[in-house]
Amino acid sequence: MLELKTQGLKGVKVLNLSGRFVAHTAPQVREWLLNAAQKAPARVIVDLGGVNFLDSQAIGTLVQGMKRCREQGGDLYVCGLQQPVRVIFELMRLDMAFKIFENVEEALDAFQHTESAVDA
Amino acid sequence: MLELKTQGLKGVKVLNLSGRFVAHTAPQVREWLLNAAQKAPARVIVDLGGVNFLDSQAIGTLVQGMKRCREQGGDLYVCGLQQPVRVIFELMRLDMAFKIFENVEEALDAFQHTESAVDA
Amino acid sequence: MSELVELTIPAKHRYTEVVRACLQAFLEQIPGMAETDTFHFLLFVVHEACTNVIQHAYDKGLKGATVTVKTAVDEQTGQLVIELRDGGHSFDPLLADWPPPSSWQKETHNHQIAYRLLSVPEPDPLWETSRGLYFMAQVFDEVLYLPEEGNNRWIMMKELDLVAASESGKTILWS
Amino acid sequence: MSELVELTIPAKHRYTEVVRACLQAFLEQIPGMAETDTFHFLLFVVHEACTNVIQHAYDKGLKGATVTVKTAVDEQTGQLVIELRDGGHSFDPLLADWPPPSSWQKETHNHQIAYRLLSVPEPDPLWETSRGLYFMAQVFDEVLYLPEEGNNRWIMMKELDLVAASESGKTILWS
Ligand SMILES: Nc1ncnc2c1ncn2[C@@H]1O[C@H](COP(=O)(O)OP(=O)(O)O)[C@@H](O)[C@H]1O
Ligand SMILES: Nc1ncnc2c1ncn2[C@@H]1O[C@H](COP(=O)(O)OP(=O)(O)O)[C@@H](O)[C@H]1O
Repeated sequence: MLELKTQGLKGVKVLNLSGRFVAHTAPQVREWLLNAAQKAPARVIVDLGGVNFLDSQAIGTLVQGMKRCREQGGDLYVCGLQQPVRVIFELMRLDMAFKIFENVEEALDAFQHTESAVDA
Repeated sequence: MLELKTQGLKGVKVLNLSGRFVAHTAPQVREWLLNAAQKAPARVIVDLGGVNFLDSQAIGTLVQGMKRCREQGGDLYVCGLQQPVRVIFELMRLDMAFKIFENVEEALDAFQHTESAVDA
Repeated sequence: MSELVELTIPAKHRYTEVVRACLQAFLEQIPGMAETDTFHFLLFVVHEACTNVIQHAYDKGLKGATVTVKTAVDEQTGQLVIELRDGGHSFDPLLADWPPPSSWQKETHNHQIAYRLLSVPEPDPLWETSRGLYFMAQVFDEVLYLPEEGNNRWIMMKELDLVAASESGKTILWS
Repeated sequence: MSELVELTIPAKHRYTEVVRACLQAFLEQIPGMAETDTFHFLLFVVHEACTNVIQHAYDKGLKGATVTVKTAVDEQTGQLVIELRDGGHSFDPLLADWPPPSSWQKETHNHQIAYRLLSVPEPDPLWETSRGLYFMAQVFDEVLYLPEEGNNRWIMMKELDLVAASESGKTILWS
């Protein structure tokens, strides 16, 4: 129902999701996120490119993960929102909570820039 | 629910279907087929490439159209069967009724060859 | 018997799409199912069974006519059971033009007359109709028709090959 | 009221997918509907309403617990009506932590106590829960909660903008 693929790219953990991100599939994501957010600086990208449906449990999971990442001096960026997901993000004003990008590359770029800002 | 696109190619009438080809959408196809089969030689290709579901009413419609075409010295070829459609054709041994092709080009080729056989 | 999904639609062709969507979502819960030919066959025959009800049992177009489809999988045996119920008129399968009477076996099912669909002769590929019951007999292990007072029921059963799924344990079966 | 589709599922999260599939197929019958944002909102909020029932009304996990979803469109007014029924325990919206009591209006509906969901304050984007009822209030024109003896009902209504569709005549509406 929900497929998780993960990779590490330039010090960022990328989680690619496909399928339905809902109440009964969210716990796997929650587990992965809490684990990924354990060590500072916790930089995570959640690629929703393959997600055609998500619910408020899924949103809660992302918010929780994002807060953990920020606690660990990092952040959680989301990208690849399809229309069914985008309209929900808009209705919920989730752009106030998350940095949202078109795709993984743009999200990665943004992390690289944050990094250099810190390094400088 | 069912989209019909038509074109004429080298004296062959091509009907391209997309969507669900079932009891309540079949009548449009029946009408088009009976019309297309009015004048000899009635050569028709039904491209099922966009059809993800068809029922026995749809099969009946195709059989009826094919018989009319044959009565008018032509034939009705089908092509582009997706898996959900292909398995039904197999279960019903519809390869005994229809000449089945991969795509419109191959079906057209077959008509060209029949034509030259007749012409020669 | 295990968890049941029950759907009632108006007896109109366009609503068979709602039945298809519902059954598809139900079957897709079973890991690996969507990749099988059986999956497509099941969607097809349940559609055929609904179409038959709409065309034959409700041919006189009753107002408020409905079709109810119940679906369940017995998680112990892996048997899929689908039941259709309509409020249309009954028919006597032994008197129908097609399939031949030898396709049916009259029996009693819970003290009630039932007709069991055995094997149906293969329809001529050039026929324009008469494929529905053949399909149903081909796809299901058992098909029972139960004409009742003001009700008809069709009970259809099929063992699903859930070996691959059940190897990884029962909890996975429905995950 | 016009033609009705009724679906009953076991009160388990995985079956909300069957509800989604069914509602989607129902809404897709309406020309142009699938291209609207409303289409996605509706699939979302009905899922939320089901999830709420499973999580809150059945939090004690009743055996044989079910959720029934009825869907209809009034073809005259273009109003979509969705009713959810569960056999779980009732709650008093005016005593809940969220949304605030001012979000609700207590009234009688056919001689029965009902709570009308008015507008819900926008949840903080950083909250991890408490979005469901906000969504429901945003998407539907009317939301009524009717606690009953051993039953709860949620009635949700929305005018669909079927102008484009109805221009081409009522028969097209459901073709
Ligand atoms: N649900 C039903 N109610 C009443 N009669 C039915 C039903 N299903 C099938 N029949 C009868 O059985 C016959 C054979 O059905 P079928 O094999 O599906 O072919 P078709 O529907 O194309 O005639 C029908 O013509 C009809 O007389
Ligand atoms: N169907 C329901 N049955 C019982 N209580 C409910 C139901 N729906 C909502 N509630 C109550 O209303 C509260 C707010 O619901 P909601 O806005 O969906 O947020 P959440 O479900 O995340 O708590 C719930 O916490 C619960 O107390």
